[in-house]
Amino acid sequence: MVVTKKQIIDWLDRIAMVMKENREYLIDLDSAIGDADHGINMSRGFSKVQEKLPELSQGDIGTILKTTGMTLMSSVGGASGPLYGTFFMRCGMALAAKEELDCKDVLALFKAGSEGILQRGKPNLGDKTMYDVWAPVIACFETTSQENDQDLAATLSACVEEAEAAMKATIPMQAKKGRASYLGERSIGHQDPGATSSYLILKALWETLDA
Amino acid sequence: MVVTKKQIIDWLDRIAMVMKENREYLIDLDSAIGDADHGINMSRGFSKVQEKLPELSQGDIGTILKTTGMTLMSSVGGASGPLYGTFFMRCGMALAAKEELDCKDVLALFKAGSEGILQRGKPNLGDKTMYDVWAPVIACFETTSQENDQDLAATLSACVEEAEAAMKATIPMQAKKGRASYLGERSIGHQDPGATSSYLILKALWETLDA
Amino acid sequence: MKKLINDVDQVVVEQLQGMAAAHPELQVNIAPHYICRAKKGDKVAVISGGGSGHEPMHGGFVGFGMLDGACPGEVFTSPTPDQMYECAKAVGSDKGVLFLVKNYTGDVMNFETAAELVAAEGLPIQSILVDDDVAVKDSLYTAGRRGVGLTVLMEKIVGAAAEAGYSLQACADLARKINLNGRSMGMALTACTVPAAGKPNFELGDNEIEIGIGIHGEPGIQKAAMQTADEITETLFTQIIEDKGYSRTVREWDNNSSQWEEKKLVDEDFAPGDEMIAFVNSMGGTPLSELYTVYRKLDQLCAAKNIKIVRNLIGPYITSLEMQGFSITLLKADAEILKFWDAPVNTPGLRWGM
Amino acid sequence: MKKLINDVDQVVVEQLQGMAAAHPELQVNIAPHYICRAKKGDKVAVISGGGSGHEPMHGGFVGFGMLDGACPGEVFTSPTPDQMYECAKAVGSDKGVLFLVKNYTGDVMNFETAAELVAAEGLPIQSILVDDDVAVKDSLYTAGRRGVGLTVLMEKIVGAAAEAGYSLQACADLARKINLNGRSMGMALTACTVPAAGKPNFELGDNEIEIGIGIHGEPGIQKAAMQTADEITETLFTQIIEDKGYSRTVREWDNNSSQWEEKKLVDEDFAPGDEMIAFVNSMGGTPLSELYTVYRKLDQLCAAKNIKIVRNLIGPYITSLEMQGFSITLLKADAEILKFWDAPVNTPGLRWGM
Ligand SMILES: Nc1ncnc2c1ncn2[C@@H]1O[C@H](COP(=O)(O)OP(=O)(O)O)[C@@H](O)[C@H]1O
Ligand SMILES: Nc1ncnc2c1ncn2[C@@H]1O[C@H](COP(=O)(O)OP(=O)(O)O)[C@@H](O)[C@H]1O
Ligand SMILES: [Mg+2]
Ligand SMILES: [Mg+2]
Ligand SMILES: [Mg+2]
Ligand SMILES: [Mg+2]
Repeated sequence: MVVTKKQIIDWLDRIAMVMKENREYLIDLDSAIGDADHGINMSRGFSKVQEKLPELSQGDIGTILKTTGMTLMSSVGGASGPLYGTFFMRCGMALAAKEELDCKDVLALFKAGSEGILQRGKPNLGDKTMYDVWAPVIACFETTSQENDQDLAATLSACVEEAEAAMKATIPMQAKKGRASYLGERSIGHQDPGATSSYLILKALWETLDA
Repeated sequence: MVVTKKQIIDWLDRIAMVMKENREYLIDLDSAIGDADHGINMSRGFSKVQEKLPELSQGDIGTILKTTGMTLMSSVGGASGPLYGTFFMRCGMALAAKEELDCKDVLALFKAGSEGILQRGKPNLGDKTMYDVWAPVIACFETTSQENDQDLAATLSACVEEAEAAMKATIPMQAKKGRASYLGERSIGHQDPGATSSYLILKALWETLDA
Repeated sequence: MKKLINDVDQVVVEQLQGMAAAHPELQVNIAPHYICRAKKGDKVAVISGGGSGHEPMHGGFVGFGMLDGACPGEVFTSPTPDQMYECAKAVGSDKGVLFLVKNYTGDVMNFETAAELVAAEGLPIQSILVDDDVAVKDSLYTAGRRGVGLTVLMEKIVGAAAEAGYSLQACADLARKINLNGRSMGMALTACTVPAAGKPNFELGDNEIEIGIGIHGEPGIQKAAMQTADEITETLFTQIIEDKGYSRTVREWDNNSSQWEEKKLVDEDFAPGDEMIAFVNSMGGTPLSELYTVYRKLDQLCAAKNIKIVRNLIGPYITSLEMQGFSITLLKADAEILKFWDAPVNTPGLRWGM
Repeated sequence: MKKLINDVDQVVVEQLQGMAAAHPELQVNIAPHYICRAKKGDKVAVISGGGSGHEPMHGGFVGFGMLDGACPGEVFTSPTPDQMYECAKAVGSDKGVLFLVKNYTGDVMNFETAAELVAAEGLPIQSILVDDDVAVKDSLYTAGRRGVGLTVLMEKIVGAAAEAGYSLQACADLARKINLNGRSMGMALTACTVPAAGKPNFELGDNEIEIGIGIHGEPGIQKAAMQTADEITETLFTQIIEDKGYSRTVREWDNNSSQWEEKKLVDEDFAPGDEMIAFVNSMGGTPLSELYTVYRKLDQLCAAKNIKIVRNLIGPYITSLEMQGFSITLLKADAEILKFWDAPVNTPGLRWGM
């Protein structure tokens, strides 16, 4: 199983749909420990990406992902704008000129993106951010892909489960980065909005490939 | 039956108490068709009068009522301040140097006061104001006092009933004067706050004498 | 009711104490309540006043180029005659005293009484009514149009004229001209709560607004379903622009005969080509950002009618406690009006040119 | 949700269009959003920005003596790097560009990206953080103190210094000094509603308030029972005045090495005898009258601590949509700060001396 360029486009398209569907949900999560805009930011940003997909389909996967990052960077705003912007720009840079991706490429994609988040936001593990999803997902990807002979379907399926658990694991954490950190202990008991959107992004890839 | 100076003092004292008791009620009435301050204005004004009563007890009835009027004038504000201020100032001027009042004096008191309201506010009968209480009360006073041989108790008792009816008769009226007039037809169906405070003032006199 | 207050009976006094602390250049008198300039000028003294709850009006407009004195009543309650009388004595010279009075029964009666007291003191006095609220349609069956947004513009312009040495008569004439050339209308998204009353004066549903609101928390002329900012702006604009020939009888003091004279005054209509000062005012709880949304549409509507906005003022200047809502005021402006609008002003609430 | 808007997705654009209509002396750019002066000056260009919903900040502070440009994000959402980049190109000269950035993760990351873009363009760039909110106690376990009320004072003072010909370095030094000498704290009586969210961000009971609120509608540090204005004022004052030696590590751009440099900066304490600029700010829905009640108490509290308020600013300048509440900012002021505070300023939101 490989990921085609068409599937990357479908993935981005699906993320836009998923962010629209989960707009209120993400707003509610961000209301509890932030400023209630994460759902708005994400759906605005990925709508913009969606608008660009037709013209994007010419380029290679690297270009598609880099443009996605730049589009997010200039349309999302807030903390998640530069973070997801950097995530996708780094993905694009890691996959320059590719027309399809194998299992190792997908790992490279996640690793580059996650590294981007780390550099921009300087989160530590357990700070209750989106990074608390990507770090365990990458670890899971490495283990599972080895165990399953680089079988992308099996690997991704395991990663989605891992991501869901990681997302839920942000609930008991006390936020130390971003807006939620101002709440101190009051941030405990709420799921991190950015971790949730990261989970949704990963799940959208799995759903795209599974369809 | 005559009205002594002590009873005039007691009347003013009782009005202060009554306005405090009816503060919320008058606020509610003024909320419906005005600006919700009539109860506040009246209880503020008569509290001030009440404070002055000890020193006032030296003067004659005319002086007491004139000072009451001036105190109301400088403490009530709003429409009712100049109206009740003038009312009591005129009462005082009509009863200059009196130490007690007979039935005719009380009629003179109401007539002078009501005339003061008429000159300041220029209300017409049926405009839904306090004047809609005083005009019928004076007519009633004239008739009843004649029919009852200037018996003050009987006359006042009839006047209180008349005043209550007159106050209620403001309900179906459309306001043409004061703040309530802005509401046009929406003022219909609500009892006029100023008519209500006028009724309470009259009733307080009756209760004072009856006590 | 949640408010930043200490004692419902002390709100006005404590606000005045805050003003005194913040603006030492003003003189704040507590008994009776008035705010005035520290120094009496050799000029016409312009004094206004009214119920509290409309801040910065009037106290915040005391200072160079605007008011000489302001008399705040209790919240939404007209001030009493002794306030205006004492204030006039504090700032009035033989150049005379001009009262600018918003047309409410209570204000009119209290200012009239005060004018009589000032006249008895031997000071030349004049009193001009502001009645610009087109939401009130006739003056025969009501207490007449209310004084609303135009008051702010009048205080600025007439204050500048007095500063420039205009006589009492000339100031009064200018104020009257402004009143006949300016019209306003307001609306509310929410009610407001008079501290001493403790609860809002009227109820508005989640989808309801009040059109034709006054500035005292009273219900408006008409409830309506919630609409877009553009629709509401168009409603108010249309009512203002189409209001023609309003006529009323006012009482002005005659210093020769020492008595009140009745005058019939008729509004001057607006017409295409007119130059206007446009004033978009917050009722207190509506943030500036929403006023700009309104101004955007107002600008388009004026352009479509060939009405030229030559100056504007946008912000909370004549408020109704924490009420959410806004009003629009349009004042047809000639060279005299514009000159005094542009003149320097330095008050806590309005400042430019110095 | 009742607001004077047309379309939740268009609120920022329509407000900008309103600004453009009302203030032709400003240049309002729609794609990407920024507001700047019509003419590029031969001086350091001071640019700020942040989420919308805090009006008049920042767009209303563009003009002579204050900002050269402002970049509004969506409501309560940081602007994107392209906005600051384009704005800097519009107003920046070789005298350099100074970003004044409120310390929020989003703002910091977006402005850092923009600074890198501007530097790549060859313009000298500097970026100074404002983090004055003492409600946030440590910078180790949080994103650090937030930028709140002090931002307004910084924009005024640094804007005046830039106008007076200060170099980029001198402007940055002055901004840093202001940040180390100014502290704020805020509270809310009510929540506010982001238009696109459609409902308030948190719930407050009839007898509850939030202490230590930020300016983005997020809940505060602590819920408390409703108290008097005096009590609340004292709580905020005490927290501000007793906050000592806050330390943080900031990143500033080094134009020589073309990279970010970390700097450890430590607040200067307040002490008896200090002269202060006191700023009492409305969160948007709190009317001016209540701010004066607060100021009254603040003045007493300062006097009791022998702290001298030498200037004050009272009103809605850095707001949180229609939220009711207020913040207090105290800035220790030396001669340099006072000189630039007093300097003429002419913007839609702040004006004096001209
Ligand atoms: N320093 C950081 N590093 C990584 N992720 C962060 C950081 N700060 C915030 N985030 C993520 O960003 C999310 C918030 O995004 P969003 O609500 O769009 O922006 P904002 O907080 O500016 O309103 C948080 O839920 C968190 O996952
Ligand atoms: N022109 C008038 N003549 C007589 N009474 C009037 C007139 N205008 C108002 N009133 C009376 O005053 C009352 C309102 O008083 P109040 O609420 O204290 O003053 P305001 O209307 O200024 O708030 C009305 O209910 C009415 O009875
Ligand atoms: Mg957020
Ligand atoms: Mg009333
Ligand atoms: Mg009243
Ligand atoms: Mg945000």
